[in-house]
Amino acid sequence: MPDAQPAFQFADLRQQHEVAQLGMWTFLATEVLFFGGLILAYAVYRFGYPADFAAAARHTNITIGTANTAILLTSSFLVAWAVAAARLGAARAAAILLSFAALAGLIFLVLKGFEYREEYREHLIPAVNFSFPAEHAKGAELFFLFYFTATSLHGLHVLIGIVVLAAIARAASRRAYSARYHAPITVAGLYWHFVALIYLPGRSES
Amino acid sequence: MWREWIPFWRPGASPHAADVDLLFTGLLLTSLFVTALLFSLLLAFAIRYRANSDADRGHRIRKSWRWEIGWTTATLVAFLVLFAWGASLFLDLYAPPSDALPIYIVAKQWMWKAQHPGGQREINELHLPVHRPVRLIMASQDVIHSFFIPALRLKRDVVPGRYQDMWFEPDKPGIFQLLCAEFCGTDHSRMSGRIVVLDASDYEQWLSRQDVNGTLAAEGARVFRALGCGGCHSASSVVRAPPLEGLYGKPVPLQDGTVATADERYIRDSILLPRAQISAGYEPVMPSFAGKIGEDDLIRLVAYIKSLAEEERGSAR
Amino acid sequence: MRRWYPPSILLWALLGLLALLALTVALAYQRLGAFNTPVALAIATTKALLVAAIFMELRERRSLIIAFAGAGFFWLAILMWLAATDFTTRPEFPPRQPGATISGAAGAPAG
Amino acid sequence: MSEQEKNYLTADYRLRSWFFTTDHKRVAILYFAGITLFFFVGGAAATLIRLELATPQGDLVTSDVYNRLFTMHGIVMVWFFLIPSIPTTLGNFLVPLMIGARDLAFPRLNLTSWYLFMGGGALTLYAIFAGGVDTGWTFYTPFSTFYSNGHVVLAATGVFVAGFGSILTGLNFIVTIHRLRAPGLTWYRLPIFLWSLYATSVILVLATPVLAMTLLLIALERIFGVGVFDPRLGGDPLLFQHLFWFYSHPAVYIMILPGMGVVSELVTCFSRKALFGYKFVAWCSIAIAAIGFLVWGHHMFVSGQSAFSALVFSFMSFVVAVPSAIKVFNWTATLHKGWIRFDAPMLYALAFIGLFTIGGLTGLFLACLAYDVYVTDTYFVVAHFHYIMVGGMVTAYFGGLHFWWPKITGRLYPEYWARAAAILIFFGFNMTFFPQFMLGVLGMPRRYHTYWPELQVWNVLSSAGASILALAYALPLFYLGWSLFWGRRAGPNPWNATGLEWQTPSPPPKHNFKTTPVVTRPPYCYTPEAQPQNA
Repeated sequence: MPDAQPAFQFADLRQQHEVAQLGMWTFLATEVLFFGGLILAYAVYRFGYPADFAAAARHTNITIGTANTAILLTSSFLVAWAVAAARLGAARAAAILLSFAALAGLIFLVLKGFEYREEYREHLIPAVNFSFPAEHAKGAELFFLFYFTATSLHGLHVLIGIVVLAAIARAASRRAYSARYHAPITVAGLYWHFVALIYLPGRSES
Repeated sequence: MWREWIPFWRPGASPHAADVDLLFTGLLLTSLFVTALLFSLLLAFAIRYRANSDADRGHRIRKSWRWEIGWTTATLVAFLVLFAWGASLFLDLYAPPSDALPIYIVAKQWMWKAQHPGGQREINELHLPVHRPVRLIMASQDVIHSFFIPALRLKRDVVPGRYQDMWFEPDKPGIFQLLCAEFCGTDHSRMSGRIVVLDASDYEQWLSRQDVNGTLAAEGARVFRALGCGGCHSASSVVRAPPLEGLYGKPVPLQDGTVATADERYIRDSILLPRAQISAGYEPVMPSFAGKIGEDDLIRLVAYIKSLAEEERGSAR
Repeated sequence: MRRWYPPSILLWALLGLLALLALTVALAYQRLGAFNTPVALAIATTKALLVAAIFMELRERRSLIIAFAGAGFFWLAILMWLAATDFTTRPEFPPRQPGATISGAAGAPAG
Repeated sequence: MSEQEKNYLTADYRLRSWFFTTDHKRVAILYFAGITLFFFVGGAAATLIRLELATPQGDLVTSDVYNRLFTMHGIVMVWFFLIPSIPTTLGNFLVPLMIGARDLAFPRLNLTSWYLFMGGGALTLYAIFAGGVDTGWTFYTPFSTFYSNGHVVLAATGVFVAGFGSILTGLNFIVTIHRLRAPGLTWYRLPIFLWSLYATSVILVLATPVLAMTLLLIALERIFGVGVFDPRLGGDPLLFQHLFWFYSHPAVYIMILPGMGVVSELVTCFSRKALFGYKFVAWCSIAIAAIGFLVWGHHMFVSGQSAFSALVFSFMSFVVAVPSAIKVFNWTATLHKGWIRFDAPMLYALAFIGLFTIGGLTGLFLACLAYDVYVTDTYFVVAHFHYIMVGGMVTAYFGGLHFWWPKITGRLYPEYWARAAAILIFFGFNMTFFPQFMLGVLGMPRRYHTYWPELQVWNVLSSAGASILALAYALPLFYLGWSLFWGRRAGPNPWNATGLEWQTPSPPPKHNFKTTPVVTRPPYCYTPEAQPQNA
């Protein structure tokens, strides 16, 4: 295996790795504020319509939600493990772990799909077929608006994560990474952990 | 008057306008002082220290922090004074006198509609008595507008879905411009009108000359009947609903233990979103009238419910 | 083949996270009234901190990275705080609903 | 031409070598082409606006067309000229050169930013030419979501896409400045230009995503008719304003901070003196970026936000003015006992200080609650922010462009033409925008198609100034273009300036430096003996 060379703008691999890490952390800060706009809007209306929001939240599926949280956490764990393995030079092991993590992401999306279907049947999708007891309709519609916007944006993040993890798993299985150079695994890992992390407070609310 | 010779000075028409003009003068003098100081320094340095002059460049300032702290403190103090001045004047706008004459304004693309308590209505005009505090209660039927009277140095956005207040006391008779200051669509720049400030006697005359279909409250009473509100809100009805007599201005204990004040906003919200604030001891049975009633009729209803309180107070006396 | 089974700290973190998740679910069926929201949010924050500190290896990072990780949340706090100065002090902000009494739900205003 | 002598411009002539380049210098040139195009599109709209306002009746175009014109002017100028201008052209070109690096940290990401920017720009231009948008650049709800008959969603998508370009640029700069500095280049040895670009990048990265989400919510509300901000459906239109200004006020600092950085370079170079109070100026950039996030509510003093909130935001707005004032004092003090030369870039720098001072001081009028109630949403505001953005930012941009023109192109621009243009821009600008302060104090609301006849004097003055300004802005296009082919060749350091970018040939070779430079001195070690060579 040829020894990895740093890209031309870097002095050495260490610098390249640090740059990649810092870049991903900066990107994650951006992501926090991207969801931040949504969080503020949600918080404002939750403050405005507490009873409606509580009534609406009871219509979300706790079982699937909990299962999905567990799946994302486990998958996040698998990626952390893969990073540890890659650091020891166990590229094949890392590839397997990353594949399982991506698979977990896929299961998450499928379950989410079931949850959406159930909500569609209960007429809970604003602008499509929303109907709710008049008493709480106004706030509940806002609740579901934010619920669907947030979860579908999160789903999009998961989807991107799956593609990235799969691509990196493939590269790892072809021995593209070594104990010296495995920055893509670490960086993709950071993204994936963030996708799991941002799901947590959302879940505790509903 | 000397002010007529200042090309950017528009005469004001209320005590508040005079205060704002004084504030403007303060801001202007501060700015002129800073600008003059800075520009003369720039000019002096540019000339004295141009590259081919042989001015003395020795003994430069080495330690800069004294200067830095000096001008930082000076600007901060000056700014705080300006902040406090502007803020105190601004807070006055939030304290209307209790005897202010209430007038209702409805904004829509692209006109201003005004309704006086006596039932007089006008469009793009507003007649007011001089030396009497006036309180405008404003609502918008579509987008955000902004009620702007340059001569009073006042404006306030009129936001759909709620009442916005503004109060002032014109102190000279005359005709003043009314403008819309928040972009509201095609004819934004033509959404203008006149504020006509009249002497007390002229104002009374003007009021009596108007074609009135009963007072605003009387019109409200008609709306009240047309919508069948009395079916529940009357002493004889089967359904038990809170009585509206004497309601306005009183504290209302709510079901959740909090207390609301029955002001225009509360009455409006209770008509549109009846289940939001339930009076203690009553069932939440009232249907919402959102979408079934326009801002004009709402204003009439609110005026009617207010009038019930005044009758009550009158009879108690 | 080198040893590549999971570092124990990762395993412990995962177990901790799943335990906290179970706690969240249990809490959802409890009626703690006004405390429900803060407790749930506290648990969620703990979980997030666990993920950040252990899975994302923040505890091993230099202060620069930690500052970057915190910056996003700090600015989010600014957004929430200054917007709250308006919404919590505006008299006419959307009808304050009397929460619990209508539906018996736990819905204390949190803002 | 031997391999060593090739520079970044001559390295490869094929078209694809431009459109697929990852060289930060070439990306800077691509951006330069893009923003110049948008500058003249936005400028054309401005010209029509001023033509229309020469008469009070509104007789040149209809109100609907007029509303579309100022919306297009605002959207194009704010998002496709002012925000990208200095960071993506001068910044892209200079950041690696100034820190002694071979490129930015993420060269491919840099090219991606440009494609996002141009893609967003294309969408927006399409929205404009397919019928336009009539909401104003602020997209206020519920007008934009339920009442506007323009292409709101399309334009918002364009801005959304371009926004991701800005985020990536900011990210690239932050990481590059942190990690790719040459040996010995500590933070306090960085040129102020880099400090201010760093502060700008922080805003780009942390504020732009909020705008993205806000535009997404607007699009949702408009497409699906749901009530995110619509009061009829339970929403609150003021929430939109909070979210919008959380981005759009800091965006003003995105526009002015890089300008302040450029001016710091120019003032020191042309007074042959170190910057007075370097650390204060450096930290003031950071302070402006940070405090700039706490003041957004001053756009909403009359909108119906709570009085308490207005007090907080007014107070913060006065506080954020302090670091700006400190900077102005420091630039002035830098002139003291210097050897001041008046080359074109310095003329721009002095104009910047003057115009920015006026813009900043009138900002105090607007931060002041009771007075803001009178002049907000009038031409006073229009004049104020044009003094900051055009008088400040655009002036600094032109100054920087002239200053680094020899480095970018390897040619000297014709000095006398450049000075004439600088002076003409200064007078044209003041004549255009000073009368607008008068209009504001007389109560003329902004975005007005028609106005009352008493105001015509000021409007005609302003329009006359605008025609001078338009001419003055077109001048550099000609003489700078001329210099590309017939200008004198520049040496590596025609201004005899300090700074690493001047230690490599002009134009720089593909990877900037033959050997990585080592820094041993603070910035701005100017000596009076070493005068510019092209004197």
